Formats: sequence, C-alpha cells, structure tokens
Amino acid sequence: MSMDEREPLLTIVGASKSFPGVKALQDVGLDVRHGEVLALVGENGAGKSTLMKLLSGIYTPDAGEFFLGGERLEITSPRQAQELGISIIHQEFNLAGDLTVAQNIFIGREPRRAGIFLSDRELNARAQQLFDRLGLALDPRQRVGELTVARQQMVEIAKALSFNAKVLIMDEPTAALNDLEVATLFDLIRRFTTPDTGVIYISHRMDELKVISDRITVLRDGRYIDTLDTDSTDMREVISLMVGREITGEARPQVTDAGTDVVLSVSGLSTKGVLSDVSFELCRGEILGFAGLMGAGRTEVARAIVGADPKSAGTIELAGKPVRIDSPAVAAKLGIGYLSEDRKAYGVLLERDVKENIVLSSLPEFTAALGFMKPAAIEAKASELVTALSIKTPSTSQLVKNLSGGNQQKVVIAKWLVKDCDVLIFDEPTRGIDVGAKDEIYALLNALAAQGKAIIMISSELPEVLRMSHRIAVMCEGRLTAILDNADATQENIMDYATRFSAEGTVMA
Amino acid sequence: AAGGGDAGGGDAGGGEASGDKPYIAIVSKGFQHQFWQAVKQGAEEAAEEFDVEITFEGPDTEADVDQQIQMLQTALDKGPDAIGFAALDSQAAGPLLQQAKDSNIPVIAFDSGVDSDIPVTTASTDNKAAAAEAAKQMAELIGHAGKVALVVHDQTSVTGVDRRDGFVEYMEENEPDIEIVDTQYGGGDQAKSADLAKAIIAANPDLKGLYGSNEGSAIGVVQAVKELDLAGKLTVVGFDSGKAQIDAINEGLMAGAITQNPVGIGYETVKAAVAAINGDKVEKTIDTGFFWYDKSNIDSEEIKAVIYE
Amino acid sequence: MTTTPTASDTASTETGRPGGLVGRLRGQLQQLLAFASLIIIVAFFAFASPHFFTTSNITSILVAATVTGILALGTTFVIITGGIDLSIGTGMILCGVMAGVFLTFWGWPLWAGVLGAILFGGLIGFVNGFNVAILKIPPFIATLATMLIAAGLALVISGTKPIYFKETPDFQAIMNLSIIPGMRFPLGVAIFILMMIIAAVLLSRTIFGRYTYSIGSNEAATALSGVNVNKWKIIIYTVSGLFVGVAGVLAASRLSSAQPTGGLGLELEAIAAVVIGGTSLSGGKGSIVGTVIGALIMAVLTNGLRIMSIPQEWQSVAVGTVILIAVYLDMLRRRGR
Amino acid sequence: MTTTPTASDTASTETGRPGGLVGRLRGQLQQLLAFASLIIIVAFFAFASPHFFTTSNITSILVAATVTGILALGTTFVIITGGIDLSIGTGMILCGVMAGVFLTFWGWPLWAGVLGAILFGGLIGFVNGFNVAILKIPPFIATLATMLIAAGLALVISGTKPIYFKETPDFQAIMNLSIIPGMRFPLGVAIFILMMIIAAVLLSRTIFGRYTYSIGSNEAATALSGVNVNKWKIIIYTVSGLFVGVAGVLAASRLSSAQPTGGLGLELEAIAAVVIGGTSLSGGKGSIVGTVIGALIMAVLTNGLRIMSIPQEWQSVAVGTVILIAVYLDMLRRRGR
Ligand SMILES: Nc1ncnc2c1ncn2[C@@H]1O[C@H](COP(=O)(O)OP(=O)(O)OP(=O)(O)O)[C@@H](O)[C@H]1O
Ligand SMILES: Nc1ncnc2c1ncn2[C@@H]1O[C@H](COP(=O)(O)OP(=O)(O)OP(=O)(O)O)[C@@H](O)[C@H]1O
Ligand SMILES: [Mg+2]
Ligand SMILES: [Mg+2]
Repeated sequence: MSMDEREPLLTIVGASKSFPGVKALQDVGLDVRHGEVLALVGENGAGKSTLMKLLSGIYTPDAGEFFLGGERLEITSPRQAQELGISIIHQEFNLAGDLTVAQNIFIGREPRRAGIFLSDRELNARAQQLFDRLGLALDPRQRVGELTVARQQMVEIAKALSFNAKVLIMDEPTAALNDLEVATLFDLIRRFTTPDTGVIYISHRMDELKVISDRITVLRDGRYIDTLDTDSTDMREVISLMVGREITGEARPQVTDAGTDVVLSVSGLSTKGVLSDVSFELCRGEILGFAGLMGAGRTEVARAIVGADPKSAGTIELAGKPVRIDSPAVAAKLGIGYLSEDRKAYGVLLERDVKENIVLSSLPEFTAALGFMKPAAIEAKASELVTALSIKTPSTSQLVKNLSGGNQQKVVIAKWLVKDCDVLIFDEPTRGIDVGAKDEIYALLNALAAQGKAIIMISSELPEVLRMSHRIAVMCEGRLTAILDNADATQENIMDYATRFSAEGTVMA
Repeated sequence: AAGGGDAGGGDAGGGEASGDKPYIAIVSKGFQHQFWQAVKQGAEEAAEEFDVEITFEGPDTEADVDQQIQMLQTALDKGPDAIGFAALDSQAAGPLLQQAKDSNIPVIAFDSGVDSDIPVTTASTDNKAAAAEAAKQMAELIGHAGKVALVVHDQTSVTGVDRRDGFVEYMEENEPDIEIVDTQYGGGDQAKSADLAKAIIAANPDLKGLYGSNEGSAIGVVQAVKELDLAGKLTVVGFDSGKAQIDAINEGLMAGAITQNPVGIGYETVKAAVAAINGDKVEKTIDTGFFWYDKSNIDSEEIKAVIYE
Repeated sequence: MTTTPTASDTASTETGRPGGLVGRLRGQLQQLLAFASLIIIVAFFAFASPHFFTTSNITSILVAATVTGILALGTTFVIITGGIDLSIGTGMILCGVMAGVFLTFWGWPLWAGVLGAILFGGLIGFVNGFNVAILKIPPFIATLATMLIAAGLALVISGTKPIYFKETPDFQAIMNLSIIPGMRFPLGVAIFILMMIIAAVLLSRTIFGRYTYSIGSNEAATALSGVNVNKWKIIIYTVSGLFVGVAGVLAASRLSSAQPTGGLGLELEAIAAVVIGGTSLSGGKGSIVGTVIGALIMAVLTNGLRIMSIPQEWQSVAVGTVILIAVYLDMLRRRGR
Repeated sequence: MTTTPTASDTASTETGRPGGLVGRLRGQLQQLLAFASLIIIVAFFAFASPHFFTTSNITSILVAATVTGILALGTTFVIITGGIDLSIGTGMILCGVMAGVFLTFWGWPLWAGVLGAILFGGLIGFVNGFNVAILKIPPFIATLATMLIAAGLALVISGTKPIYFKETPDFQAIMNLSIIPGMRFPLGVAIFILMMIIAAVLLSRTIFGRYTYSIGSNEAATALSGVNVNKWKIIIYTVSGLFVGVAGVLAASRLSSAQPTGGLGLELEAIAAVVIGGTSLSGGKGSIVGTVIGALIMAVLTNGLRIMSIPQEWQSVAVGTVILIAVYLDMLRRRGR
C-alpha cells in the first residue's frame, strides 16, 4: 500500500477520559495516514474502545482534539460523526433484533417515497446490491435476532462499509469469526482502503496484525506507548510493549495424556432443523476442541446438551448413566456448565456488579440457613478470582457494564471456575481477550483438565483449538465430520473436514 | 327499524330462557353497593309476585356513563318487553330511549328519574329533599351553630350532586350560624372516605358535624371518628343503611341517617313495568319516599321495612 | 416450521412488514390463527344466545369497541417502542371536555371544535413524549402523572358538570349518524375502521412505523445509527395522542355530552387489547391487525356475557378466564413454530 | 459528584446490597437524597398548614399508607424481576373476603382465619407465578386476568354483601389496637413497619433477593447459569401474594368487615409508589427503602392536599405534577452521577 506524503488523514491529540474510579485514557495521541490500516492494540481495559467511542461521538472527552484532513473536528453525536465520515463497528453489537438485516443496515437512511413512505422492496434490493458488491451471502430479509453471532458481525461490517466513510473503525471485528471469514474481511478492508481513506483496526489476534496492518499503535493502562511499522517489527516486541513483559506463547501444546474414563457420552443428538446425529464421547481430564465454520452448529450442540434448546433425538449419558436434561438448571445440578459465546445476551448481568456475576451459578454454596447469603465469603471468592484472572476493575462492586469487553468475558469465565462442574463447555471462551490473559486462561483450562474435569472448548480460532485440545471435533452443517487426535490435526485437514459436505456452506463466497 | 324486528322477536320468544314469561331488563346506576343490591332485591320480589323474568345490572361506578349506555344498548338488543332504567345522564341516554320508544318497549325510570318524557313513569326519591332533611337533623343536633363538613361519594353523578346540594342549600338558606368548611369526595370507598374524613377533622379541630352522603361515605366517616377516638364529640349524619350504619347508630357513633326505600323502588319499578306491558294505566310519578332514622325509631316496624343490613 | 427457508419472512410479517408475497400470505395465515380465538368466542355466543348474532347486536359490539379500539390502535405505537401510556383513558375524557368547551362555551363551528379537540389530544401526547424523551421520566410514571392531571383538569374545566352540545346538535351525528340506509351502521364505526387503516399504513409502510419498531427493538442501536430517537419518540406519543383525541370526540358524540369523569380503567382495557393482540410490552414486536382482534375479543366477550344474562359478578371471572386461555393458546402456537 | 471514586459502590448499594462500610454509608446518603423529595413535601405542608405536622395527623398518614404500602412492598419483588402484578388490588379484596369466610362463615379461630387469608394471598400469587413462568403468559395479561377473576370471585363468594366479623370481634384489633399507651399508634402501622423490615432483609440479604435481581437483570443469562428461573419466579410471585394477603387482612380489620368491592386502582397506586421509589419497570434495579419512600410520598401528598382543603379536582392535578417533578429531579441526580 502506498503511503501518502500528505498530512495524516486523522490525528488525535491529548485525549483523556475518566470514569468514576477509572482513568480510562490519559493524554493519548495517534495519527492515521492516508490509505493505511492502523492497528490499535493493548490489554483488556487499556482504553481502546473508549478512544474509539470518543472519536465516534458516544463519549465526550475530558480533554483532547481531533483533526480530520487537517481540520479540527467538534464531534457531538454519533450521527454527526457519521456525517463527518467516521464509521465504526462497535465491539458490542448494535443491532435491532426485531428488524431484518436490510432494515438494520439502512436505519436512518431508508429510501423514502413522498417523504414518509417506505419501500422495502427497494431497501432489500439495495442491501442485496451491497452484499453482492462485498461478496457476502446474507439474506436481506432475515430477522437479525435469528442470526448467529458471527453473522450478526457480518451485518455490522456490511453496515459500516455501506457508509461512504473516510475513516473506518473496527473494534475487534474478528472476535467471532474464523479464519475463512477473517480472510474475506481482510479482502474487504483492502478494497476499502484507497489513498483517501484509512482504517483503525483493533484486535487481540496478533497473527492478524502482520497480515492486515501497516502500523501498530500500542496502548497500555490508558496511555500511549508507541507506534511501530508492522513490516519491521517482531510481534513479540508488540506484545511485550502491550503487557510490559515477555510472553512465550507456544504454538502447539504439550498435550498431557487425557484420561480414558468417559464422563459424557452423547449419541445421536439432533435438533429440529440444525443438528443431525451428533455422537461423541468426552473423558475425564480431556479437552475436546470443536472446530467448524460459522453456523456449523457447534453452539447448537452445546445448547442442546445443557437443555437450553429442545432436542429432537439423541441420548446423553453422564458417567455411564442416561440423563434427561431439559433445562440448564438440571444440567448445572448434574455438573455440566455452559459458557455462552454471546456474553451480552447470555453471559453477564450487565446491570449487576462483578461479585454478583461471579457467584451467580454457585450461589447456594454461599448461602447459610434460611437463605441468608454469606457476604464475606462471596467477597473473598470474588476477589480471589479477580486477582487470579487479573480482571481490571476498581472493586468487586463495579457494575459489569462498566468493564471493558475483555474483562466482562473474564467475569463470565470466573463464574464457571467458581462452580465445581465435572463437565465444562466453553463456547468461544477467549473472545475478546488479550494475548497475555489468553495465556492465563489457557493455563487455567489445562489446570482444570489436570484436576480431572472434562472440557469442551468451542473456538473459531484454529491455532487456539490446535494448541489446547487433546482431540478435535470438526463440524459442518450440523453434522460431526471428524474427530481428530491432536497429533493428526493440521489447520489444513480441519478446514477440509469443516467444508466436507458443503458446496455453498460458507457465508462468504 | 331492525330494533323493532328484534323487539318483536323478543315478544314472540318471551325474552330470555324461560318461555312465555314477560322479560324486563333493568339497568341501574350501580350494582355492587348495598343500596343497589336492595333495589335488586325489591325487583326480584316483585318479579316473583307478578311472575315475570328480570335481569338487573349496573355500571361499576356511578361515574361510568359510557358503560351504562352500553348496558342499555345490550338490554335493547335482547328485545325485552319492558325496560327499567335509572339514568346516570338522561341526555346521554336520549338516542337509546328514542330507540326503545320506536320499538314500543315501555321504559320505567327509577331512582333519580330520567329527564325525558319517554318513560311511562318514574319511581324515585327526591334526593335533594332527602339531603335537606339530613341537614335539618344535623342543624338540630349541633344546636344550629358551628362548622360542618361533607364527605360525598361522587362529584358528578346526579345522586352525589343532589345529596350534596340539598344539604348545602338547606344550611345556606336556613342556618346562618352553621359554616360548611369542606366538601370532599371519596368515591363511596370506606377506607378512602375514612382517610379523607380524618384529614378534614385534622384541619378543622373545632368541627362539630360530618355528613356522609351514602353508605360507604357514612361508614368511612364513622371509621374516622372511631380511629380518632372522637365518639360523642362529633355529630355524624349518614345516608342509606347497611349493617355497619345500623350498628354505628346503635352504638352512638352516628346520630342518625336518611334512608330511602330501595326495596320499594325496585318493587315499584317492576310493578309499573308489568302494568305497562299489560297496557294498564300507570301514574306519571311514584314517590317512594325517604325516612330519617336514629336510635329512637330504628326498631320500629316502619323503619325496619325500609332499611337493609 | 423453523426449518422452512421462509420462516424469517413469517417472523418479519409478524411485525407488520410483509416480506414478499409468500411472507405476506404466511403472515395473514398467522393472523388468521390469532383470529381463531375470536371466531371461537363468537361462535360460542352465537350458539348460546339467539340475540347475539343479529345485525343489530353485531353493530352494538362494534359501537362498544370503537372508543377503546381507537385508544388501543394509538397506544399500539407507544407499546411497540417499549413504552406505555396510562393517560389515554382520562386523556380521552379531557379531549371530550375540550370539544364541549370549543363548541358550547366558545361557540366554534363544528369542524373547528372537533379538530381542536383532536389536536388537544395530540398536545397531551406531545407532553407525554416530551417528558419521556427529553426529561427521561419513565413512561409509566410520566403518563400516570398525565392521567391524574387530565382527570383533574377535565373536572376543573367543565366545572364538574357534563357539557351538552346545545350549540351544535349535529355533533352527536359524528358517532351516531346511520350511514347505511335501513341498517343501524353508525358513522363512528366507519371512523373506527378508517383509523385502523390509517394505523396499519402508518405502522407498516412509513418511516414512522419503522422507527417505532426500531426504537422498541434496540433504542441504543437506533440512536447510534443516527436516528434522532428523542424527536421520534415525541412524534410517536403525539400521534398516539391524536388517536386519543379522536376517541374523545367519538365518546362525547355518542353520549351527546362531554362527561367530565370516567375514563379510568379504559387504559388497562386498551393495553389489554394490544397485548392480547400479540404486541409485546417489552417492545419491538406488534401489529395493528393484532390490536384490532384483541379489541374485538374484549368487546365480544363483554357483550356476549351480558346478552347471556350471566350474573354480573361472574362476568368478570369469565372475561379473565377467557383472556388467559386465549393468550395461552396464542403462546403455544408461537412456541410451536 | 460525578467523579467521586466510589460512585460505583453507590450504584451497587442502590440495589440494596451494601458494599462495605463506605458503600453502605454512601448508599444511605443516596437514599437520603431520594428522601429529600419527601422531606421537602412534608416541610411544605407543615409550613402551609398548622394541622399537618401533628402526631395525630402523622399517624393518620401512616394508617392511610399501610395497605397500599404493604402491597407496594410485595410487588417490588415482582417488578424487579421485570414483571408486573395488576392483581394486587382486587386480590387484596378477595383475601379480605376469604378472612370473612374462614372466620365468620366457617367459624375458624382467629389465628387460623388470619393465616388462612394470608396463605390464600400466597395462592393467588402462586397462580400468577405459574401462569407467567410455566405457561409463559406475559405478566401484564396473566395478572390482569387474575385481577378480573379476583374481583368477580370476591363478589360471588361474599354474596355481594360485606361480611362482618361477628364471631371474632377481636379481628378488628389487628389493624386498630393501640400499642403505645397514651398515643394513638395502631398495631397495623407496626405490622407495616415489620413488613418493611422483612422485605428489606429478603431483598438484600437472601438468595431469594439475589435471584430476584438476577432474573430481572438478564433472565436468559441467569437460566444458563443453572438457576431454575421458573421455580424462582413462582416463588417470587407467591411471596408477593403473601404480602397481598397481609394487606387484605389489615384492610378488612380496619373496617371490621370484608368489603367485597373496591381495590381497583390500588394496583396502579402501589406500582406508582414502587416506581417513584426508583425501581425500574424494566427490571434488575430497585430497593425497599425506595418503595417505602414512594409510598410515603403518595400518602403525604394526598393527606396534605386534603388538609389544605384544596378542591378535589385540583388535588389530582397537584399529585400528578408533584410526581412528575419528584421523579424528574431523581432522574437528574442519577444522570448527574
Ligand atoms: N462507562 C464506563 N464506566 C466506567 N468505567 C468504564 C466505562 N467504560 C469503560 N470503562 C473502563 O475504562 C477502561 C478502558 O475500557 P475500554 O473498554 O476502553 O478497554 P479496551 O481497551 O477496549 O479493552 P478490551 O480489549 O477488553 O475491549 C476499563 O478499565 C473499563 O473498565
Ligand atoms: N436463534 C436462532 N434462530 C434460527 N436459527 C438459528 C438460531 N441460532 C442459530 N441458528 C442456526 O443454527 C445453525 C447453527 O448455528 P450455531 O450457532 O450452532 O453454529 P456455530 O457453529 O456455533 O457457529 P457460530 O460461529 O456462528 O457461532 C446456523 O445455521 C444458524 O443459522
Ligand atoms: Mg474494547
Ligand atoms: Mg457458535
């Protein structure tokens, strides 16, 4: 990509923002050059999202100035930011679930007739044009609430690209995507960047940065640390700037021997319309990875097992005994915990505080006679986990909605670490978690497995699956297409199995 | 025109369920209060006596004109042989009364009357005169001087307005030394009336008398007197009857009350309706009267006949 | 059902926006299913009483449904945004009183008085919208306050007496004029039907309806998409208020008088009609057809039980039970999909 | 205010769970701020009328607040789950009638009759909970139906007549017994205070209260955390019903008779008290202290305006306006943080 000699496209100078108890940003500056993709990295809670929210008019800065093409900006509202040419994909989705894909994309910009009348036909046609142009296989008329997280992410991306923006901000767009989809996204980004536009790209997936970014700006604890040229930089250096220490992430695990006594045995599991005949066994001390493309049905397997969705056929045996699980409460009682991929909808209680979230699934253990809770024990346990997972929060009484995305994710993980389950199903557990913390979570998972717990880990990041799992189950279109031993698995053969039965099974052409 | 057809069907079919008996639909102003239950009782007694079929219904509150109109409409659609009607607002019922007339369904007005010449007769009490009687008794009881207040059940309905105005006008015309300090409305709800009576008493420590304009209001006032330990110090005059009022009078918490003759009203209404159906001549008005009762006459036969528990 | 490729179409039509012909048909089928409860109830009463299924009584039911129905239509918009409006009952009473003031006290010509009363309804709605959108007072409280204020003002302005339309005897024709010769089919019912059409078009075909759904579905996202949510909320409450104004005029016209009391409880009845019609109080979902069906179910029930001369105390037991059953069946059907 | 480092503590205490001593104090401070509206109103009336701030009148206010207040306490739990209960007003009436049936018709001993009536309230709540949790009927509709059914049953069971407690003359003492010698401080008010304490402890210190908040905050996430949401919802509605039972007994005791009518409208008053007290109708947030303050604001307003002999039609205008202002100021304060 060619660099311009012009002034930077976008400049931020001296941005600061505080929240009660938190200095989220202190005197941060950065610039985006014409035609470049600037990666913005930092640990969870470093202030990335906050900076982008200042830029898109959601928060008002305590201090700081913004320049676009040399002109000083006064950003007062999201709408105005959009009009100025700043388009953003937020870390948390902002979609109206009851509206269709096309309606969501064009909210506020509907084609009208006679001022007030709508034409959904025209709306759908325009959306279809957009998808064709971008190469996305989305149905404009589908209700967004029915889409999987990954597809919702694609809707957000399409929406952001549908503005003729000068600056496109993407806050962890790939957190819910797998490699194939990520590749398509990168394609879109490359097509978007012209000598007159620029992209700010936030991600915790270090390997992506090499591929897509031109420069990398690092934040730590709300401060600007450094900006590096991607080409001439070693990722390990970026990571150490981010976390302030060296991290030695291994590519492949030292797979310890998993046990052989079967804890969970699923056979013939089917659900109406999605899953057909899924069978597998899970042993004590084993981590079973689940890989597959978006919409392959991995989440559905987990939800069906814990009784969150109705099963149409199939049996589940727990330690050899058949069990009937028709609600997550029953599953929890039997010692099966499920961490959802959609933390906002199914993970956290946003309006409640950290400790309450952490003990939610194991509250009876913190309850004395007559239903009285033990506040001291709750506080102690919550503090312990906040420290163990280095959750960045001023206190355990902070409302979860005030935590950064990654820290919210850690709270959800903490919830299941407190509860003593024999079988844990983690659906995209490291979604939005920074590299340093990922390592800690991997270590925790390994420790849990070593304690004899059986773990299912659903992940869209193949390196993660390969690194963590003893065995890898691959799904495609609601079927289990293979269960591979770690030693036999490669990214290539997993992708092969993941596309086994599908001619048009992928969302993106 | 269609209404006429329906009425004809009603005649032929003899109204509701049981074959040939004439059917009289009664739409009253209320249904839940004991007063209206007593009217209903009188109507049922007459129905038994004259061997006719009746239905009796009324809106939830006396402020609900629209609900009453709907009930009247439904009653007309059932094609009755006669209608008994106590209008919350005569004017509002005009078109429907006209419809009844067009369909040759005789209308008997009762309670406070219907301001129209369509009803063949009106069986009613003069609420204003009755309230004036209450005022007169009150004046005597408090020695023709001092402050009194009113707890009225409703601000807009005919009974509420008449029972307020009758009382107030009597005092204004005849009792220069009696001051009416407050009038408040409790919807006939006992607890609410008690609470507001307590507020009136709190605001007027030298209050001599309180008047409750219907059963619920009167009992509420008694309750307030009870809760404030003012028995004997405050003169309470009530309206209508019911066990609680009778008890209060016997216990001396209430000086006395006005009662109409609700059972008589119901009875006369049905009786007049039967006469109208048979084509007999009926008087244009039937005065069902009102009575003052207190400790001295509460056990008399005359009063026992017109009060209800 | 879930697996049919057009299940999404059905869902989208549920929100009143048909997606193509197939979706439209499916949507209608679904409404027909909701319609089924109504039909069963009507059939039951028709069987139970010879007086029920007569032209005259059917008209009576429609007349009885008109005022509450129009209130329910207007408030459907508010409910789809996730709000609630408790002021529609007494607000309607106040609009009737204002019609009396304009026509009888001030001697305005008929058309001006009627228009004035309707616009006054809009004003009440505007105040609600302002309180909700700008002052950020929760809709329940904002409209509860308006409910009380409207009830008080209706009494104050009228002098606690009904106002009769002495100067404009034609006023009563608005509701009562018979528009089909030889049949008692009053103009008011025609106006009710007209209001249904207006509401349905507004909700399903205009930008106004789209933002109504969008705000109810995800207010934050709608705002982030650059929609001026506050402005639209005010507009939505104002439009709902205009419906209240129309209902007030019709109610007063029906009684040939502006009654200054009453109206309390009507808001619950209207909201019940909306919810029975499948609109969710948590917002984002709902349809006008549903509301109409809900309003008719309520009106038919009340009328039928009266026609059958069920003792009055049992009537409310029966209404409550039937509502439970109807909504439960509707839930079953939805979950079944 | 905005920048104090422990504002988050305040926020968490707002929901009734003190986070350490500092948080507790701050929480209390904040309630004090909400308390401020109440104080201002009281001060205003005390200034405006010499008869307002007397022991006797304060007792009257508390007596007037008791029944609605207890209803509001119970329904706070339901509202925090994101539900609503419209059946509390007529449900209370029905519980009173049941007390009459047990004590007068069936001649049960006093304690048994009272207990029976309270448990009957629990039964009504259980039915609501079952309909909401298991049959998945929206709370608004489920409890609206119960409201109608309870109103009807109260009339049916009592024979549309008040039931007097002839067999148990002591029954009236439950509400009216004077417990402080030389002062008119009735037992009923003491029971009200006891119910406040029970409700506050339940909500802030027990697993029951915790799940109430969790369900209201995010029902799906709570269910996926292994909490049996349906079971707890039923329990919550049942507990709310027990409060309804207590209120019903007290209301009947006050009048020494079970009145089979009335109660309608009380549910809105109770819900208003809850919402004025800062509990959100969308669930997840709320406190008992808030509800108590809300109930007192309503009772003080009504009493004070009556004491001042404000014409009744203006009273409701004034109440509506004050509610608007009080809630608006509360919003301002919250947003300010
Ligand atoms: N509304 C808020 N109120 C209080 N604190 C907040 C709020 N929003 C963010 N914070 C705090 O500000 C800090 C920066 O948060 P931010 O969301 O910008 O982090 P981030 O870099 O995007 O992290 P992640 O990678 O986890 O998404 C965090 O400590 C967070 O807890
Ligand atoms: N709520 C829903 N309504 C309708 N269809 C759904 C819903 N959730 C999932 N699906 C469909 O079920 C299929 C399986 O989805 P699932 O979420 O289990 O896949 P996944 O492998 O976890 O993929 P992802 O990476 O998207 O999470 C997809 O075809 C999806 O479209
Ligand atoms: Mg972030
Ligand atoms: Mg998934």
